[in-house]
Amino acid sequence: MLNAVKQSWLTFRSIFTGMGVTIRHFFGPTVTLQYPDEKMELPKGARARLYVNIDDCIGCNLCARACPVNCIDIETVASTQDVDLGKTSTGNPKRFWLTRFDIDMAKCMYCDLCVHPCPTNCIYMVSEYEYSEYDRSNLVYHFSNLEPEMVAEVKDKAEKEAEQKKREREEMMRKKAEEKAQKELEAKKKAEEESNDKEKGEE
Amino acid sequence: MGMLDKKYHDSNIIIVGLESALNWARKNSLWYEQFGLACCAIEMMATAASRYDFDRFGIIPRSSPRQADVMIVAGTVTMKMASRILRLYEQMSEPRYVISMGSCSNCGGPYWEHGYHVLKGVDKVVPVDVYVPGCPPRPEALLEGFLKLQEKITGETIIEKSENVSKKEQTNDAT
Amino acid sequence: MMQPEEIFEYVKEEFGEEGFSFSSGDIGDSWIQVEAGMIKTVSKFLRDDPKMRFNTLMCLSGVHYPKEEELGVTYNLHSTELKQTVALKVRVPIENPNVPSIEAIWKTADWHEREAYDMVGLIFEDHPNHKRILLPDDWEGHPLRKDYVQQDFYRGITTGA
Amino acid sequence: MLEVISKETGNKEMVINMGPQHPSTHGVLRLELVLDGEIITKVRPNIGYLHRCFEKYAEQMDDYAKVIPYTDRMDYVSAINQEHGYVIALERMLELEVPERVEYIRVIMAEMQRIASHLLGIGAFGLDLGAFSPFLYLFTEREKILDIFERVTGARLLYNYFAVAGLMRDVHPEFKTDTAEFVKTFRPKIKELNDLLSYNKIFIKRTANIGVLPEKVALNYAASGPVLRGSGVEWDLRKNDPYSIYDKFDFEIPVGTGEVGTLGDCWDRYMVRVKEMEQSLRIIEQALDGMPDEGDVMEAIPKRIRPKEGEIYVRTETPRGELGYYIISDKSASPFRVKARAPSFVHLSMLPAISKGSLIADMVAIVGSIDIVLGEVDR
Repeated sequence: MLNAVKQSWLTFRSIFTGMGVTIRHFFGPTVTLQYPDEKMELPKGARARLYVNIDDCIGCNLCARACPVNCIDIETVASTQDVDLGKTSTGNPKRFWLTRFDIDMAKCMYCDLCVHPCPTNCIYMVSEYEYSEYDRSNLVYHFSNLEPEMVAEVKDKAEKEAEQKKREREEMMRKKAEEKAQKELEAKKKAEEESNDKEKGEE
Repeated sequence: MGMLDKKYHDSNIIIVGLESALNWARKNSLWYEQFGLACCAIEMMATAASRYDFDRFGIIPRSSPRQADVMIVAGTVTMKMASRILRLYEQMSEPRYVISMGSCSNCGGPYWEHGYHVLKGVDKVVPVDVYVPGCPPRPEALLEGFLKLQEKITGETIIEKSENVSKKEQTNDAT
Repeated sequence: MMQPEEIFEYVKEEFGEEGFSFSSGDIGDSWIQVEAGMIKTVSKFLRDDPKMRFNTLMCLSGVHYPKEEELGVTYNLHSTELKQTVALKVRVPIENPNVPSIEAIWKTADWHEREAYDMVGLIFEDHPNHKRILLPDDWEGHPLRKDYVQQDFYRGITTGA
Repeated sequence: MLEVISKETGNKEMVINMGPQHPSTHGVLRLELVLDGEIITKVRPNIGYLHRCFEKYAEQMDDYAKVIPYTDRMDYVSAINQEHGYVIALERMLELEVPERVEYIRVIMAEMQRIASHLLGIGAFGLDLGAFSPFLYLFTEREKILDIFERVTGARLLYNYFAVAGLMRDVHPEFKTDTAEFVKTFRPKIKELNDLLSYNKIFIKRTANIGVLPEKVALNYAASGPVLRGSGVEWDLRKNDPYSIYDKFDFEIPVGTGEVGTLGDCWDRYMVRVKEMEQSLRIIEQALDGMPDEGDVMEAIPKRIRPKEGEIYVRTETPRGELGYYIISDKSASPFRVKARAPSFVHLSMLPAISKGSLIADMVAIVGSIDIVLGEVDR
């Protein structure tokens, strides 16, 4: 009997100490963030979305290689000799047209590993997090600023130049090969003549 | 008689009003089926907890699919889980919506390449209405996804939604 | 507290030279290689002997060695009483990957062995519940083998992108 | 539901499925409960619903460093601790010296993560047993930790912050004051938690004498962490097999005492976690005092990680217990085999042994008290 009274007293006490805590919290400051109306400012370096400053990109492909998920897709075309692409803001010379620079944010795992290897610091995380979509294909971000016609032109040019170079190289190779053949032929002749001479001498 | 014609000369007024009233009611009581699967489930819990507080939008977690309007697929969907998701989705009553939360349920996310046991996107089994990117998305991002869904609901009419659904289901069957 | 070398000597004294070897890589831990048939008696000895007292099995991992065409099991043992650790290894050919189960000695091995079966396809003899654990029962292949090819469909759902 | 006649007792038995989507199973776990009336006669855990092929991924990566983000995703509640174990394993393989400042920051982060993880575990445990307010209050505190983490690492949940012999970025200048402030405000909250939940009679009724795990069984199953300590074994890798710089700090190992019930019951395991948070606070305070202000945290990170041939088993103490990484390297740039020995995996395999004979309603308490994270069970 005494035990039952004691137990019920303990129960009530524990409940009321708990209630005391909740009442203290009731008068405490509110913690809820009224989201769409007020937004928390994200700290510097928050990782919410990848951004590429395409003007600074030199197309070195280091970020794509560092990505564990392979969500970065870069296609580059070497610039032709008549075009100077200029330099990045960090002073690195640009040698490639960036015909494609796609990041699939639906695959990205926000690990920050692509940010560190970049030599010109042009790929980085920004703190913009509100970009949900109705369609998944909209989550693929195209950073390349080249128009489709431009891409075709650039590719065409590069191909032509590459062909030209290839032809030149082939020409050179052929010339070299010819020279070599000529020399060999001469050497052979000489040797033959010498042997002939020897034979004559022996006779 | 023509009495009604005179009184309500704009003949569509009743239906439109009902629709928008329905939409208004629906969008402000989006009970969600909690489908916490992985890391995103923790952020979903954080969204339901004190700092971000889902309940302000009338978004209340439900444990039964039969009481839910929207399913948040939060996390990696595996092959073993995929058929269960489909079954739970089928148990939900119309109109139903699906929010895909996080990279994994969007398209397999980090596991899209070598993940032999990971389904590459929950939209392979159920139609998805809103994709929330992030790995995991911040609670605000999930809330924003809900706001997007509310926007979508506001624009809906009864007939169109059902058409959409049947179309979606057809394509789903085809795949 | 005994070092792995001393433990190896001690075990050799008990069981004789045959079926044991001691080796280590260039870095990291060394291990005692045990013949598959003996693993159960050796484990029991290591658990019960007053100088060994390995009362916990920390980890059991199945490994596929494609070059040698072998499967391996590594047992990492630890004694909370004597604070010593040792690693045992068993290697079996891939065509006949049978290893006696040590589930009766350390209960931890129950699930770990099922996992090793699931992942690399080792077969543990006398295991009370020898089934797949992580993957569904009707899954094809053992994914952690180096030559594993992913199946295209599982129950009508594509596994590809 | 399925009714069968038991072979042993001849009673009618019922099989009930709990999960894989059950609000209180801490993830996608399916339990097949065989019931005799309301008494559980058998439990068959059915896992694999979150098997994300971590070990396959580790082998597929062409760089050891690329595995680190995937270790985060194993136990997503305590991501920092998962990284810690992996980078320590690599440092031991490469025989690298870690700068002192890095070690201090790592310890502070790991202990903060331990608190955050326990807060979530305890909050969810309370929620399962019907206590809603502790969940909300604890999450308020957890958000504070996450704010500190976000300022340091840039992410809220999965950080990818530790690198081999370094950190991905340096802490901000106010890190010390922020953390000290948090430690100061968090201390009274533990007392509040005790008032609200720990000594609440209803909570005690639901957890004391339930799911008793004897010491011998715990050791045979290789249990670790709070589950083992709840059974009264003083075993903590931070003390018994010190890694990092844990041997520099003065702290205690809280163990279960059987204060309100039997030694090794659910309440003991719960209480060990509460007391552990206090010890973590002590470690953080000492680490904040000892942390050097100067030093580059990224300097020592090797450009290429190529360990020699060999293998290593390294274990660390995470909030859930002993996390072991068994790594085999074959001189190439990608790991030959990485096996993660997850504490939750082991603890879950214990479930049939400790829940036999309890009521079906206690199942929730038992699952909650061993605090499993399915991401780690299935990997």
